[in-house]
Amino acid sequence: MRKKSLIYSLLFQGGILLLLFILQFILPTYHHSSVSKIMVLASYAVAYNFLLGYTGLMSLGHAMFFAAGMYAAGLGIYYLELSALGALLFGAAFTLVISLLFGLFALRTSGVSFLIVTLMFGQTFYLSILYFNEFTFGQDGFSLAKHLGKLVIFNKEYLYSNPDVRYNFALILLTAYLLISTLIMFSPVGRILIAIRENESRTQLLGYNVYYYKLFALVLSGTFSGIAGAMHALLFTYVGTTFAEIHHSISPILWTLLGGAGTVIGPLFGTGIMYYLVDIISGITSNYQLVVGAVLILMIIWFPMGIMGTLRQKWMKWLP
Amino acid sequence: MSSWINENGPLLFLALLDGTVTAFVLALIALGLSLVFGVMRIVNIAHGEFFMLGAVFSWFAFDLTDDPLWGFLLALVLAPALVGGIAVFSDRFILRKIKYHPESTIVATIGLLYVIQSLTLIVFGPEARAVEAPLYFRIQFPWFGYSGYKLIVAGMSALGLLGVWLLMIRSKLGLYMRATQQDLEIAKTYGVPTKKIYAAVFALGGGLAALAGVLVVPIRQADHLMGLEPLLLSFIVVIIGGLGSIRGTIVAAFIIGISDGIISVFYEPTLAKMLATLFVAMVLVLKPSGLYGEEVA
Amino acid sequence: MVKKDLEKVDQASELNLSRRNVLGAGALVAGAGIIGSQMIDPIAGIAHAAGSDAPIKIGFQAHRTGIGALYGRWYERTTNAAVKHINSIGGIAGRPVEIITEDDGTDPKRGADVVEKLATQHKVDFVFGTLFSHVVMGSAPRAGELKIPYFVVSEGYHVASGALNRYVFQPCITDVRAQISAVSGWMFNNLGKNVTIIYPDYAFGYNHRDYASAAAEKHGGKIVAKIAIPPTESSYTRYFVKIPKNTDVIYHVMVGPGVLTFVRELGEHFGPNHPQLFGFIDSLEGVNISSPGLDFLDGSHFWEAMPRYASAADSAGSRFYRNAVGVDNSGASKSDSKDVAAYSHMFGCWETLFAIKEAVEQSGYKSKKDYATLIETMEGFTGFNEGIAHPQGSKAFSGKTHQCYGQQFVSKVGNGKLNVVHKTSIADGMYEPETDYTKQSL
Amino acid sequence: MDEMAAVELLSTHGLTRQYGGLIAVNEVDFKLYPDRIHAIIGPNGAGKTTLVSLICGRTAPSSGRISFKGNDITGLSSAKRVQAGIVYTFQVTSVFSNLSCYENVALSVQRNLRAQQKGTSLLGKWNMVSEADIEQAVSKYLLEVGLEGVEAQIAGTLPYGHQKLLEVAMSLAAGPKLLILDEPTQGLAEAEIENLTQLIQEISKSVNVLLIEHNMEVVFNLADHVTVMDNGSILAEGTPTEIENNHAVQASYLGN
Repeated sequence: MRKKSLIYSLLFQGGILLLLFILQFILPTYHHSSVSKIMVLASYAVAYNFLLGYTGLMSLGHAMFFAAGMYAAGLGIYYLELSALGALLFGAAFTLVISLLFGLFALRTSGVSFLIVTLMFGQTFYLSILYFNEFTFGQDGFSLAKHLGKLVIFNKEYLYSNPDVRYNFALILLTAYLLISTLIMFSPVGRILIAIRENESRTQLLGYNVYYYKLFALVLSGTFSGIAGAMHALLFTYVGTTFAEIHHSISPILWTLLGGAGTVIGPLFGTGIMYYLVDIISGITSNYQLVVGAVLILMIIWFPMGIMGTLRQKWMKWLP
Repeated sequence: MSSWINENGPLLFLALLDGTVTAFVLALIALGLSLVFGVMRIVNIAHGEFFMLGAVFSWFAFDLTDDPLWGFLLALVLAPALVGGIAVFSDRFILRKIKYHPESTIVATIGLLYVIQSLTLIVFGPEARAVEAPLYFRIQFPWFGYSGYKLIVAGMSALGLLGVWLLMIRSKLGLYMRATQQDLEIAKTYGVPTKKIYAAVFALGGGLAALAGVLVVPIRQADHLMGLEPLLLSFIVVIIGGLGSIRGTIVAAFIIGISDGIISVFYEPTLAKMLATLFVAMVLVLKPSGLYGEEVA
Repeated sequence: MVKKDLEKVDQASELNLSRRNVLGAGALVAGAGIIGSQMIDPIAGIAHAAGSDAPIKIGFQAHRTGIGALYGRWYERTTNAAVKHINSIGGIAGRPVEIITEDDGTDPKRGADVVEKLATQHKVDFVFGTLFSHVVMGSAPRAGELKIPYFVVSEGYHVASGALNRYVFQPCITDVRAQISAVSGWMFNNLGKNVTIIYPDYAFGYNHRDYASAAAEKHGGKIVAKIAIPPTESSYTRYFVKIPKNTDVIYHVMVGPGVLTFVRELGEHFGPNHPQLFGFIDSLEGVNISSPGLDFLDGSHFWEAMPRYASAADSAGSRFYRNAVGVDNSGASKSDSKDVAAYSHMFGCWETLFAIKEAVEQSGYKSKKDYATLIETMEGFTGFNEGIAHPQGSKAFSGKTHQCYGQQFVSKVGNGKLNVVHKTSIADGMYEPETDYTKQSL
Repeated sequence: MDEMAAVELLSTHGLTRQYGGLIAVNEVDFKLYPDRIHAIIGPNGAGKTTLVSLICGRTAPSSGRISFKGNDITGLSSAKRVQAGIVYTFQVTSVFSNLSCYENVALSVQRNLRAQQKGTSLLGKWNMVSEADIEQAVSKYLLEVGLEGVEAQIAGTLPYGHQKLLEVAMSLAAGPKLLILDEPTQGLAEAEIENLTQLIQEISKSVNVLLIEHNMEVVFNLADHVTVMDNGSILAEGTPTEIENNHAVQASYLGN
């Protein structure tokens, strides 16, 4: 019966990804590029959800990982003249280290303390980017446009910021993340992570060393967030502290909860809806933060399971 | 040695002086956060916004009366009351609905933070608005001068802290609060109206932050973004002091206030903030119970 | 356009010659003529959009929320006033101007989205109006990728430094480097040689630190201390003890809500006998000079890009502008005397729109396909003349750096207002260009 | 002594646990021998549950040692002890109430299966146990406790009695050497108790059982050996009959 739901959910996600693939040929320019941005941010949310949704750990410092990946990639390109791929790997490696170190400390705490520790580490990271501004270009950040090489496909050159390159790279990233999380969630490890979310001490008393599994989840989530950050740097050619600020740690919480924490595909919906909500609102009123705030509150009161969470509960029992 | 004193004596003196003032205000703000956590077991991310509202209200009071002293007194009474009202409202219609679940509460209060901030932007506008101090004089030390009002702020914060302490040990409310903090279930069985207590505590917490806002606004003007900084600082304080412990909170406020003063006088201020946040993270990791107060999890 | 018509005529005549049908030829020529005069392009319908009455759309990237909101509000008012005037005098190239405003929350990531949205969804002809330099840094790459002209009003050194791209212009507000080079000479020569500089701890502040130091060498002055203050700071007393005893002048530039506190605490620290003060008005944009606690500034000097307080010396253009944007003689909103303008920055919006007008009209810009000519035309500009279009004063413009250089003012605070005591020449601010955007491909 | 130690399955030496002033478990030397059902009885607050919590590692001792199969396990984490074969079944059922019964048992099964194939291969280490094996084992254990066919049901929706059985199934699936049952019959109806008693009898054939029980009838039906605790220390030990006739015990506890 697990096999059945695995197939179902792979089909379901495959369908959505296929839809996204087709969309790129139909979408008007603006939405074409919005959707590529949404897919990168959604990948970040998927990575975040891995921790919040499946392991039950809420972090208020994930911008640290996103920014770590972004800055590693960006500064790598700027100073070390890394290739795009090199930068991506460098970003991944760097966040892997960061999240491992972070996890070793932070996971000694849990619940509210964990939340605040993540907040504090995130803030420290943000401040250190400002502090070492000689090297990081501080608050202004920097543009990679001039330093980034070109992508060569069948000896044809493309800019990474080329709309089609951007769209499809984003799509590949998202696909990889969705696939990986689905497979993990259907593997024994995924079962244990969910058990930890449901009842940590009981899981421990089933003979699992909970700490290691939490560390695994955190490192995976952190590293994936970092890769998303690095990808963002490549495709959108700007690196700045705005991606290390606390707001950028709050966003994935919002996206994940709205889409449905603990559903693989949920964060994609959450991100898409929120992105367009802000986009439309900011056209109407100057005050989209008001809406974001209101959505957060209403959601947590009336809609704690989010969109896909509710769907799963009602109809799509097999949804991972 | 003596040369060092001659050179850095004034700096040290100022660091201590400034640090002490900061510490008192910080203690007042952090105490609100600490009470809320201690009794209700929740972290209120919107706490800094309550502080901001206090400052903003006192600008309106100043604008209304057009007299520093009367405006100040009016704000002193009104701001905490209004903010307390807002707190009660959000307790009743948000926190109670989500049963004070720790994580949900954090999300909800983040939402509250955004809402309060944007509404303030709409009503109050984006600029920083100055409020005249109720009474203002300058104290001349051999090396430099200092604001007399800052000392008054420290004094009044001290009174505020004393007031809370008396409330806790003398009043029935205080008794109830301590009972609820000890053990919610037992408190219930002994007929403590915990729902009311929760509302009261949340209002008290918000009120204290607002009070701090009123006191501080004449030495640093009011603007709609002023909430985040004190929020982070009082986090730091409350954690180092031990979540939920009043004594710890006050002690920690002094440690942070003065050390921040000293580090940023003798070294880089950004560095000071970096170290402070890192330090807090480490305290939480290595000594989760803080200086005083009980384990969190 | 005209050229095309001629071609058509030629084709037409060849055609009819081959047919030997003069009458038909006449008809065709006439026809071609008519077609031409109606400016309909039979090959591609592009010219439809650029029909004589279709408005020129200008996207305005506004800081309505976030830390830039105070400036943003005045930028918006100025922009609307400018557009009102431009339309009243027949628009741009006979076409009405339509402004489409999007809030970017003073956030670089939102900024890039906004540029995208304005360009590709609202299909604006140009994007303009960005102030905060980190937002410019975040948005400019997008403009470059979308190949849409992007006119900023930021006074940052990012354009002239070459950090951005060929589509980004700062045609009507002098960059901070030039401002500093222009006025610090006066400071060293009139206020004192030993200067302590107090600046915000990020890029904008570093520009002040670095170029003031450079100017010090030039004018035989000395920077005796450099004190950086983090933007989040809310109390400054502790920094003042670091000011050396031998300081003649305190050079201060602060941005954000802290400024009033900064000044008040400076007063408390020094009391009556204090060093000279030389500040950048950025600190007090939108702030009433006679706010509580600012009396300490009496007798101190400020850089102004455009005098906040009206005076007899003001040019006609300057008066016209002040009235058009609804600012009274003391630099506050006519409707609300508490609402003080960002007077030393907002003129940039007004002037930039006129610069766009000039560029469009000179290049014969009709639609997006004419971007290249428009950009080249603007790069051909050497300056703008003082007048209603440029009330702040005449400017030199460098096509290489995409940056303009204008006169600056030094004002002294006296009886609750700012009085101009010195006016720099444009040359005072000029420096050797460090980049050449014209070498970049379009 | 050493021979003795050899035959003991589990023993504690001067095991003590203090909560502030209160001494829940006081210098207890407890011995448990294989191949029999051992019961611990005693009034509320006698320290029974604290003792077993110490044994299965849920709480750390203030002092004293615990050894299992001859080696010291005092320092081991609760997880490690489960892996060693000390499995605890909760007094108040604590199944994963939001997960299906299948998942509940599978969680326990997969660890055990993995443990068996551990080291066999890298995959083994990456606990790649085939889902087929898991499914097979799960239904086996559910059958064993008489819960066949509940796989798909959400554990929280089972009747209380069945949740207790599910709990037992999870414990069995963990492959215990020593199964600790804390108040298994608590809150069960007569019929259910009857049924559970038989189940325990059944289990005890292959697994050593340590039983904490209030219900004397159950104790005297099942237990081969009984330890009586009072105020944190052992009051008496012996066969059920010996205990019944022990005056001290009667005085302090059986009371009638």
